[in-house]
Amino acid sequence: MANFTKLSFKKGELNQKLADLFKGMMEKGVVDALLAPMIQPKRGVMLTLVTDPSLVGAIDPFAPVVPVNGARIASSITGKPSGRKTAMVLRSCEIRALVELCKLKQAHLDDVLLIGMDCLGRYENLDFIKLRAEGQSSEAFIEKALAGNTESGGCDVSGACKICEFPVADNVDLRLCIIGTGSDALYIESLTPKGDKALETAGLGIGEAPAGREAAVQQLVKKRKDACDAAFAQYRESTPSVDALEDRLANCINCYNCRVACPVCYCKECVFVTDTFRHNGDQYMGWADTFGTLKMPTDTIFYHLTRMSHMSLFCVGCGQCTSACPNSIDLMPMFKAVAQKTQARFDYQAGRSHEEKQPLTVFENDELVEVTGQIK
Amino acid sequence: MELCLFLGCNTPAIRPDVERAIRATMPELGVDLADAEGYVCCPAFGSFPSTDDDSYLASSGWNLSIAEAKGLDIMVQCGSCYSSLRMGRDHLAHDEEKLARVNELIELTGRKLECKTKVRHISEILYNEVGAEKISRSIKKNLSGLHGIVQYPCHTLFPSEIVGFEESPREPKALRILTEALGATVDHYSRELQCCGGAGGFSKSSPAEATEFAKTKLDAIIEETKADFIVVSCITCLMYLDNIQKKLNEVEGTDKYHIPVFDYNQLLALCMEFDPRQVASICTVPRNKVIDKIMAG
Amino acid sequence: MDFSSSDKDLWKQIYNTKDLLHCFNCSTCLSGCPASHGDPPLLVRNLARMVVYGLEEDLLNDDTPWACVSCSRCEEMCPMDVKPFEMILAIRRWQTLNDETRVPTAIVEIYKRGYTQSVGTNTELRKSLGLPELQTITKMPEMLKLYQEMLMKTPVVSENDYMFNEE
Amino acid sequence: MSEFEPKIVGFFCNWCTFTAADLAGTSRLSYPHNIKIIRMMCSGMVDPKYVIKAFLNGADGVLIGGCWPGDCHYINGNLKARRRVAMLTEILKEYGIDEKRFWLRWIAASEGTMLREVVNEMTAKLKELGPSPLNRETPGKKTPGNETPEKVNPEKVKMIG
Amino acid sequence: MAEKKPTGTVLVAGAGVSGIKAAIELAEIGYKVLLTDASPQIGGILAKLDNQFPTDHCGMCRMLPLVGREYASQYCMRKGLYHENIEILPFTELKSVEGDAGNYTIELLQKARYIDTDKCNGLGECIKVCPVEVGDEFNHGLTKRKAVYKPVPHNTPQMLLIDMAACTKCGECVKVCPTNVINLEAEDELSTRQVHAIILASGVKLYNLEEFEDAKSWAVSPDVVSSLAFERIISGSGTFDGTIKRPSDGKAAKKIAWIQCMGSRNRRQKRDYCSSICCMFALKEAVLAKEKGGDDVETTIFYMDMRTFGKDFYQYYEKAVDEHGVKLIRCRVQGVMLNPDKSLSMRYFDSETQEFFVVDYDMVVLSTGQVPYETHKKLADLLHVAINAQGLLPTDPYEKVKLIKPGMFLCGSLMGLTDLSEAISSGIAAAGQVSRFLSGIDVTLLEEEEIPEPTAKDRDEPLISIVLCKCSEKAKESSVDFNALGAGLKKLNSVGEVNIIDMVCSDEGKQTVLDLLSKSKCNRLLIGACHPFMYRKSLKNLAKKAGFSASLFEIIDLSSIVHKGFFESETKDQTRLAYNEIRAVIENLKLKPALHVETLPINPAALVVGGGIAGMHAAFSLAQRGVKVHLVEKSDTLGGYAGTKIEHTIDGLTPISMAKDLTIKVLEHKHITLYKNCEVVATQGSLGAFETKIRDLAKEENFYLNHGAAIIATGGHEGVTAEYEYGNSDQILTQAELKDGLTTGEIDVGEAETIVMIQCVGSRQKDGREYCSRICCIGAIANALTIKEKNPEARVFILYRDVMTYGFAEQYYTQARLAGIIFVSYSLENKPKVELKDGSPVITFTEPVLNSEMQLSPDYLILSTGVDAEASNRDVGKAFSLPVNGDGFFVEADSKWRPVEFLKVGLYVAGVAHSPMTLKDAILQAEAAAHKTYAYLSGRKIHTAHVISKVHHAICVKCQRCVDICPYGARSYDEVLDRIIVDGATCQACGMCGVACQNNAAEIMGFSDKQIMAVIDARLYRDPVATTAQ
Repeated sequence: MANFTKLSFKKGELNQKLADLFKGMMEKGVVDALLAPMIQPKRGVMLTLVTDPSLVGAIDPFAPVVPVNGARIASSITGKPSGRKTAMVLRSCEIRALVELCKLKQAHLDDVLLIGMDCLGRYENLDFIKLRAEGQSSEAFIEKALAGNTESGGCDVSGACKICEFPVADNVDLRLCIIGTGSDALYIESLTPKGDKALETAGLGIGEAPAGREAAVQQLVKKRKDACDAAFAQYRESTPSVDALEDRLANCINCYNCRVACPVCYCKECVFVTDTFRHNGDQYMGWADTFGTLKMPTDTIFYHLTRMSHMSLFCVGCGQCTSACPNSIDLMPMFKAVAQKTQARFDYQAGRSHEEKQPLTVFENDELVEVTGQIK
Repeated sequence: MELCLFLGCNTPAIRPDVERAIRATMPELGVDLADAEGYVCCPAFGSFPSTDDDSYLASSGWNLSIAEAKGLDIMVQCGSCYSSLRMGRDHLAHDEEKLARVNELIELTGRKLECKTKVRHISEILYNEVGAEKISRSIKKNLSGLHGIVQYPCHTLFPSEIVGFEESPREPKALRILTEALGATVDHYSRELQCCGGAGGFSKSSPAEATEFAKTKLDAIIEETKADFIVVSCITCLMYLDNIQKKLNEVEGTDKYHIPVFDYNQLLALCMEFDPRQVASICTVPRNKVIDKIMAG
Repeated sequence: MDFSSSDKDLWKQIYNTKDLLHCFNCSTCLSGCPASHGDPPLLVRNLARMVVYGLEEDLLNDDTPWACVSCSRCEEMCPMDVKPFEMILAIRRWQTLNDETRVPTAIVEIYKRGYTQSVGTNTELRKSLGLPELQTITKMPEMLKLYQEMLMKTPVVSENDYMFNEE
Repeated sequence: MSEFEPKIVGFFCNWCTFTAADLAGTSRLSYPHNIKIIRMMCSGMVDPKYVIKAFLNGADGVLIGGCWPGDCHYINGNLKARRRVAMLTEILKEYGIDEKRFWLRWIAASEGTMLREVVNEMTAKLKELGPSPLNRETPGKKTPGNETPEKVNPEKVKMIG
Repeated sequence: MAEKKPTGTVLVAGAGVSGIKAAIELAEIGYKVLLTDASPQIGGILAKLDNQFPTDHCGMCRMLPLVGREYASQYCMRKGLYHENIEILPFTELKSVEGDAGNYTIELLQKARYIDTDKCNGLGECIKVCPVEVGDEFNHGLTKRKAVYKPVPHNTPQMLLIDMAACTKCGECVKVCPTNVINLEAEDELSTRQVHAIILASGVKLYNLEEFEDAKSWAVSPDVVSSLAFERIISGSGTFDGTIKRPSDGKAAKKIAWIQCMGSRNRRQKRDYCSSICCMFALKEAVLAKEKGGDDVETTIFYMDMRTFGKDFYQYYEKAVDEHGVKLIRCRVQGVMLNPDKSLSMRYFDSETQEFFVVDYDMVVLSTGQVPYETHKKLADLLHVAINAQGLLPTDPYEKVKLIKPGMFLCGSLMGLTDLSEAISSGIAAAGQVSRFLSGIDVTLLEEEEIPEPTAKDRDEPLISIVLCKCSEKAKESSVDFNALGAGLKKLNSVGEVNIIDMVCSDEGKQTVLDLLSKSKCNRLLIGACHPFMYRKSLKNLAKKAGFSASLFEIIDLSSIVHKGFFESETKDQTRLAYNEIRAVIENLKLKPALHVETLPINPAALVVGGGIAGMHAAFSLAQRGVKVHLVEKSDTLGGYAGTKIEHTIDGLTPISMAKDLTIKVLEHKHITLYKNCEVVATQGSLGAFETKIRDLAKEENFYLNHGAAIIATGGHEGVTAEYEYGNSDQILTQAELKDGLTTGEIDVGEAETIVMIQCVGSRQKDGREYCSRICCIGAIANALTIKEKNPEARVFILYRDVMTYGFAEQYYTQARLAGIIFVSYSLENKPKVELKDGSPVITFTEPVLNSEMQLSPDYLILSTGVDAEASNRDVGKAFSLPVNGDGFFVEADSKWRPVEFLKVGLYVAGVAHSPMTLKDAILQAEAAAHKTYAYLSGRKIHTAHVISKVHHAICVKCQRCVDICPYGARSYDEVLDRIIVDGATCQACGMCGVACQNNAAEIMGFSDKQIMAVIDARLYRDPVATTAQ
């Protein structure tokens, strides 16, 4: 059943409206703190944790940029819960990652009012700053993007966003809807009792769903899906083999930025930077012996394949890995493609639900018989 | 040794050539035979044994006492006579009351029964008393080159503790060994231990089934063996297996069933060169092939 | 069928022996029984059960006991030593005792000539085979008399003497 | 010119397949030397890293041998292994490492014969497939690590007994 | 000085599973064990079985000790048993026993093998040349063997011997023997030994087709085999490589029939008992036949009663029938007839259709049972005791494993007819009885050789000392050039020295090594020798003495390089193969961390939950051995169900008075503290250091108990039902109510005409108790007999599904029939119907023999409602975090091999808490559980293993995947410390955590990624033989 609150705004006042909304929420004690993308004094937009209601003015959630996947931030705030009620405004990719982190006990949502926002994509960090400098506002982007065009000034949203089937976030208490709501209104949808209570305390009434929304969302999702299939087809075209994989990773320098940026690579310290991978001279020589040559630094492909075996089941395809690579290796398609396969094998989908158990933590006596193909 | 020959009814009445064979061969092997004058029905299981103890045991007693009077054990060829007498004796030997009662009943004959007399089957005598080896020594002709199969009389097997004399009632071998002693090759076949189907009420109450029963046996013999003949040591088996083949051929409309059937003593007699016309003359399935072969050999 | 109507002590009349009670219906007796091929089949196990239950009616009207070939195979095979053949004879006796039509004609013949068929009368044939004259009881009238006199003292014959006396 | 001899790395559970290998050995069921056995305490102990490494080091095939379901010395390690193998296969496939090169098999301690069959079967299959794309050996090249130790004069080595 | 007390020495006669288990248990607590077996090998029947239900596979290794496991064999039990405290004497017979309790002089006759197995390399050159061929008894004559042969073809090391009966003394073997260890003139050796206690475990004879008359009607074809022979046919190591072919012509067998009760339940053949094991055996084989032979294999079992009485048996039975489609026919068949096409024809009668069927099978398997008595008579004479009325050895009425003669015990099938799990429990129980007995006399335990761990040098650069034993050089196949090998290895980085010597295993050899190493500069040691598992521990101690840390030491099996088929290559260049093998080990050794065994702090007190007979027995058994016991009982009386409700049992036991005596013993014992009206709330800790929160229900307050281990013996009670109008008429009672009524006289059956009993009420069905309660059939019979005593005229009907009078209880079934009690079977699909006609029950059912509807209007209707688990089990389970199954009984570690243990070390189960069982079995389990407990609380040092998992807290993110994945619950997250904790005793180093943890914060010490990856490297250094085809 629909459970929407309409928030109309005049052109240029969207952020203001949202600021008022959260100010109110904090003052009415719905939450003690707010985590949301905020415009930074100098440049750019970053997730910011606000505990003083008077300082929520800089909020700009729809800014098309995600410098860091918010799941990591949410995890650092709630990993050891503070006990303070916090509202968090995040995007689908961040929330899906967050769901996985919860299963891995790296985050706890008990004190969190989780607010998802419709996402039309993000620009790479530097592109975004450039566009901002050129004066592009979030509202302008929304309008453009809803019209189906994200390209501007030679920049476009990241490849990951183009093929993301989840413009709308699930597993949230509240949703900030801008897709199919008309250009002058934002809708807040409540999906949980927690959400209902929040709206109620915030003194917001309850109304019907915006007429065009469902259709609009579906249409967008379809578009993204098609794009995704196309991209994969094209990608698999290009990377069918070990050789192609090696080409792709040829420039990897083992900086591990990709795993640092990855929201579901939750290890404190990657195994590849532990002693396990600190080798002796004679070992290097041994490897060189084996094939006669040895590319340095070693363990690049080893690292990426291992990382896949670790996180492909949790991968939410946010594309931060690609963004993070200093040598512009487009890792996202690799991982997302594999993730699609591995997750499908267990009929699992990262971030779909808190209830789904992570595939490698459970097992059945008489499953996957095809693996060995043996009957006693 | 001397034994009292109990002939029963079928042998003297229908297959006297078997009686002839017995009377001819046994003395040759050192077994002299005395007759049981005035003996009566064994009695057949379908008669007194099925009505009451008194009449059953009295009849057994009647017969036993004849031999006992002569101080001889009884030798029987007919399977059911053997088993009826032997069981009757068994009852009397183990139940003094019954024995006393029987003595009351047979008193009028002036005979008295102490159950000293034993009841023995002819093949047991041949097997244990005479022995295969003596038999092969005493024959002039032999069955070499001939294949046979043996038909064990159920009455000499079960229940082993009363009528049995084989080491294992489930794997009898006396008749086989005796037949091999005559130089024949005895073939094994799957239905060897299956009943001939001839006995008792069965063949009367369900003739069709009884015939079928014999058929499976004969088919197995034909299919699995090179049998030139069937050896039996029970008159019922002899008559039934011999007669049924003709009947089967009629029913089936074939002539595939023509394996001659001999009582063991008939073969023995032939090997001792007694006149076939005397010792092996009565039969439905012609025996000449086998007989000629023996005579020639 | 209601057991209250059945006679719980019937087995004592018919086959009063602990052997019968040993039976646990394992069916061993059935599988090798020649007469079980008959129509109707002789089902020893079922008979034993009927005796134990005391199903008088059914037992009395059952012909199958008379189909037994008396091979005693069941006796040999029975793992519980129930002595099924003995039981069959016992049932036959109980039937004859309670139903004169069950009296086997064979015993009349035996009464009359000592055997179920005429023995030793085929003198010619026997001669041709070189066989001696056979001293059968048929040929010894006074002996036969004694035999008959003896049989008259036994229950079934005396009970049904009319079958034997009329000429 | 010798025929291609695939290299198979076998990660064998100590309680079943490793014993079966012994058994096959002692029962003189010789099998191809292609298999390079590495003893694991349990098939569930085989980390994806190991498999990946084996392939990267030029193994043409990897065989994991575990206990039959319900039979694991460690209750259910084999079942966990099975899931992991399923996952890893998907990854390897994506990168042109044919799933026919990566086997998990249940082989009980008493099934030395079966082990031999499996190894033979796998060897044959790999010969069909040819060398793994990651097996970059240049034939004939001498490898310092590995030439047969040349005959030496006993004096050079301390000898006792 | 006072003379040293003798070391407690125990003879275990019989090395089947129960014997082996008893031996291991005693050896583990430090007694010396002589383990003899009359046959040339150990393992008993089990050596022949690759598969046991319910897992359908082996799992034999699960009976090995769990703590300090490196020192017990780490190897498959099929390869043999290696324990320093166990002296194994196969092919040895017990000839005489003299002396009295605690001091026996025994004579052992060791039969000549004609081969010195210590020196024999087991490769069987002799076998190749031996001209004599005879049937191989191991494969039941399905295969042939030579006069010189391997008793168990798949054992390593091989223990060859010569069958003198068959040997022609041609001497060929002597000529070819490379180690010349064959002496055809060898003679049996008679030796005299002193032992303090004796356990008899020689098992019973098995029914065989050759010997027994009633089998002869089946012996018509080689395709009729015994169930044990069938095991060999389907065995992977067996006759046809595990595929099912019929012996006569090797054709695939597609239709197979099993015949139950061969040689059992046969009064005529004087065997009026049930062999207990055959039904499950047949079910298992039928299932296996389908699994191995494919779905088109048809399996049929001809049976009388499907006696699936054990724990989880019934589920297995359901699975076999429902999932695998095993066909069951209730009919005993006289014999089988051979058809011309070799198929086997069987004729059976089908009661439902009242028709005969003739079916042809490819194979017929005779479920041949056990044949007691003969063995028992012989033993009884040997021990100077008289066999009891049942023809068995005279034992204590309540304690099956305790002979009436002090210091003598028995276990396994000798007790009666046992299945695997009972054999194992009895083995443990017997060991327990022995240790109880020995603790009362003046003997000591073997001193654990304590060699101080030298200070670890793993921080130094690894420098490896290599010692190679060149004895294998002598082997004919050997082409290893040790000089070359040594030189090659010497060149390797971090190899300090290479020494080549002869016969390391010999004492001189060891001394030489010791001298060498004491001088060595190296910090790691690699020894190359043969069959290392045989003397791993002695070499380890040697290394320690020489100052090498035990964990920085490796042994490599050189013989395998020389001998094993799978190392063979075209080049036959063993030197290179050896070099590569050793190099791989070196790579591993280089990276090995120095590990240390921890000595666990052990609180020598036990907690026993439940004051029933099992609980009290366990408590007393422990207290007797000086262990402090806390006995917690939730009611205010001791005795439990049996001890308060059952006056007497059919086999003459009197539980109530027995419980009274036991209660007094328990109350009086200074080591036992009793807590009535108390129940367990929660517990934490691990082996040696548990702390359990107890709730005093009376005082309504909590307190804590500290203990080193715990035994769960919470028992059970009679089941309840609403079926069959129960509760709606005072003529409808449960068996227990009837038993009470009969004893108190409240129920008078004097006038009763008809009494009907219904078995399996609410039992053995999916939506009810999915198990057999084991005691109801015997209980019903007992009651029925009492009724018959009081009123012989009464007609008693027992409506049953399968009469579960297994083992010698069969005699009660027979006895009942003799008393005129009438048994009528019904099927689950067609249960009897009960309705009330003016208050009285009327029962309608189908009589299966005559296949007709029958009706009874009894004076009493008695329901056998089975045994229910205590409801509190679930809470107790939660408190100890122990698994409880769907029926509310506790789930043991392994139904066959670890029947009284839980996966978590230090916790044990006994009695009905485990599953419904008879009083004797409950006491047996209690004894076993007590012993497992004692083994840890006896005061000897308990070390953790070297190889266990560790946590690198610095990089651990506490995602707790390791906690979830650990099969033993050895890992937990401590919120206070905010850390992952590892219970060193419980951890079995299976490595699950290591894999689950993605950055190796969880790691198996000694099995680190670094090591394994180094080995992978070594393994894949290019092998010149393998070159890519052009």
